[in-house]
Amino acid sequence: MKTVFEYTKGMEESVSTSYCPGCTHGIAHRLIMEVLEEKGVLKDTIGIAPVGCSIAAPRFMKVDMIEAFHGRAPAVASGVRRVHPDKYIFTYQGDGDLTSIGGNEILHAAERGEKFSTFFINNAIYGMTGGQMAPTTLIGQKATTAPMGRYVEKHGMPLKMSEIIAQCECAVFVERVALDTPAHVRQAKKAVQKAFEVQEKRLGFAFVEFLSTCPSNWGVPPAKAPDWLAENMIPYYPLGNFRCPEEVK
Amino acid sequence: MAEKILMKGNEAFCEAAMRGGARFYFGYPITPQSEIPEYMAAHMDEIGGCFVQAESELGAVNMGIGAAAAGGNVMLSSSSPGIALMQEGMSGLCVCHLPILLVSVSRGGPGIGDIRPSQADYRQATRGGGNGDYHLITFAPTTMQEAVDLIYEGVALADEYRNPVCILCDAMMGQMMEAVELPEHKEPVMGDAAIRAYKPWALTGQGDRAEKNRIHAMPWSPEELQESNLEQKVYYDKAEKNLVRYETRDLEDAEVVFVSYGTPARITTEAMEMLKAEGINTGMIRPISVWPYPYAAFDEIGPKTKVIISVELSLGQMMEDVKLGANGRWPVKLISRTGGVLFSSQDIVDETKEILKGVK
Amino acid sequence: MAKGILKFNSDKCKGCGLCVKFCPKHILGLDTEEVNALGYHPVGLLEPDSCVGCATCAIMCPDGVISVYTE
Amino acid sequence: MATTKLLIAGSGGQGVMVMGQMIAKAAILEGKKVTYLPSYGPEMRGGTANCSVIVSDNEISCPVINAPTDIVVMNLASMRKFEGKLSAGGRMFVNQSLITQDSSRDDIEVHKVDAVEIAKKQLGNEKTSNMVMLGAIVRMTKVVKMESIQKVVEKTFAGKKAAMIPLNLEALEAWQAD
Repeated sequence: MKTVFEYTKGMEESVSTSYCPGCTHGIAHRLIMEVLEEKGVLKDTIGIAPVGCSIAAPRFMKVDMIEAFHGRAPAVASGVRRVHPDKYIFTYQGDGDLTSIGGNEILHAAERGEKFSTFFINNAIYGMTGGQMAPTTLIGQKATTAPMGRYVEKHGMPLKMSEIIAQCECAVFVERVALDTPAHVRQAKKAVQKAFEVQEKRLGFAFVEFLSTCPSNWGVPPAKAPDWLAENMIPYYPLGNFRCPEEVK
Repeated sequence: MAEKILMKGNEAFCEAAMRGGARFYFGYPITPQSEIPEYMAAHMDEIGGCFVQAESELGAVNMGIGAAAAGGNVMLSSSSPGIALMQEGMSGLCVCHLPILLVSVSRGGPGIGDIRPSQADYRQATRGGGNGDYHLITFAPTTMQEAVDLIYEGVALADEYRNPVCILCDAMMGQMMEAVELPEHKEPVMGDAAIRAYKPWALTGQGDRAEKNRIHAMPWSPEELQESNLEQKVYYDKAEKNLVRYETRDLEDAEVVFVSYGTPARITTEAMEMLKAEGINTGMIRPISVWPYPYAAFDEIGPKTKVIISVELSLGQMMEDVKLGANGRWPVKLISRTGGVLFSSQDIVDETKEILKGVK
Repeated sequence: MAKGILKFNSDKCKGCGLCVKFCPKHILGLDTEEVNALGYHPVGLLEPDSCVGCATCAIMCPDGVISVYTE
Repeated sequence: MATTKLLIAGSGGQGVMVMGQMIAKAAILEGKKVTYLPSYGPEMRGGTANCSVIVSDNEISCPVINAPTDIVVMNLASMRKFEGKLSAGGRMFVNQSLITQDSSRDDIEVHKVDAVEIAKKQLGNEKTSNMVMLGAIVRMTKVVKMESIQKVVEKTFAGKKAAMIPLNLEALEAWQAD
């Protein structure tokens, strides 16, 4: 019998995640841990979780981890990096955490060219606090703090974080991927691999944005959420690589 | 004995922290403590440490959390509104049980305030300025030498108590120059092996440990959070037992007992000599630890005392603790200035005489 | 064509149906008779003989329910 | 000598802080106790500047000066602000180049030092005016020994600025008492 797929040893086997059915946080978790496992560096890794649904990540990921305060994961990771120059370090952050309350921290980690990788989960809404509007919420999308839907005159346009980060010279790897189809998930894994390679080679800051689903707060059934993502998010948030150094191409 | 050298307060604070083993400093410029990040930028590298100018005080304190969680010995510093921004992290350090040395060089407030000396951050430092059930272990030195000694010791105390240790200074202490004797360099805790041995809870990557380490900013249930808080309370109880520090002076025959800390305690000392020359016997309680507060010192007050006066550069913030210490046994009065204004020893003399007129 | 064998860690299944949706052979389904430890109808393989072991289901599963082997 | 409480005041850029720091450093060389306390404003240059230096053979309780034993005023605003605080019988050093007005007190000893003029004409460098004043203070108050100040000057300008040492040493001696 040949093994085609087994769940990564980087995830706690006996623990069920706290994510809602169909939420693709679980896929992003798996991809990151799978890449670290394949590199054989799970025991040399330190992860930093955000505030939001994935504050619970340290309970699911089998690496040393700390929960950072809302938005501060890049600052916390910068501190960890100073003490441990040789470890694998990543932050895992949602869109409220990273683009709103932590906008400054992520921007300056990118500016400094911090040698860690940030995995940014963009699902266009606040999850844990209950469906409030995020800076990434789409025009027309309803949120509990935008009951009539987001509109430009009142709320402005959604933030395109990958494009912003790509403006920072020292953010050498920036890519937007999606978790809505098997093909996109495979591409996403490649981006995660490259992000860690950039870190390994100390080339600069690496940033991967995952377009991810939130069926509960979008108000769509779990199995329909990938379609909602494809129809609504990808047109505004185009997939692709924004920056990639020669060394990892 | 080591040579005594003349140093500016802010620079002496840095030397003391580095000699005490601090190797990671994260800061943001703010008057009157900007010499601290400047000194660290110039000298941390020389001893194999690390300085980062953060994007804000929020960034600085959270970098501090990261480095402390990773097992590094961290120093942070700022001044009043900057310390206010850092409170998120202070509360965070406490829930995570992480050690850090904080030097708070206070200026006038509230708000952006004034850049001149003040003690208006007394509550911020002694009550825990952030949210939740926690304390900072806080010392308030009076001379440069005392500041140096407390900072040097503070690095290790933070580790021992798994809690931030705050050194509360007024802006005068940061800016003035005085001779200090600097202590010897301690061996810093650096590198995987040392960190794993000394701080088994730290994040180093799992390595050969049987289990991964997790540091929780958000325990998962009320019960878990309560357990975490009670775990920290064991340290707080120990601090209340072992870290109460104060100095008393001439309490036995004192008609008036002053309670004062920091630079104002020095001004009060001069006022005491002036009052003595006019035939008024005064004594002083000088808290060195302001949390835990030396309430027991008040039991040493003699039978002749008519009144206790809290002398502070804030509107009676410490007087609340003085009243708890006095516990109704004596009337408690206040001599204060606020907003960065200073009193002179003559002011204290005049106001003390005025207070005495109203006390039987 | 290789024959696929799926193993399910059914107690972790949240019944989201992403595996069902993306299975190229359309041979997975939620077992509406069963309720697992988490309170969901777990996924099951409806036509074991048709599975080719492509692992698409496992790749799309957010909860690590499915392991895939070939004979 | 028991205790000298010296207040030096002027505007930013006149070398007020440097004078105070040099006296403090010289006092340390002599094994004396010293405190140096700057008063500072938000501006980098200009504005008012003053510092308090206490030199004593005994421990110094209070670094804040109530009544100075000596004051140095480098501009008129400083004289107006601080001459009233000087202890009776105290000394006031007046920067005569910028202050032509007389003191309003008759119970103090006034020394007029034409610091800027001396620096310009005698030394050919206006920037040494604070060193001219420093020399005058040290000579008249004997708060520290002239040799100690000379040592501090040599140490301060050591290295890249060593060429400045002779000029500054000369400036210390440039003022002649009336």
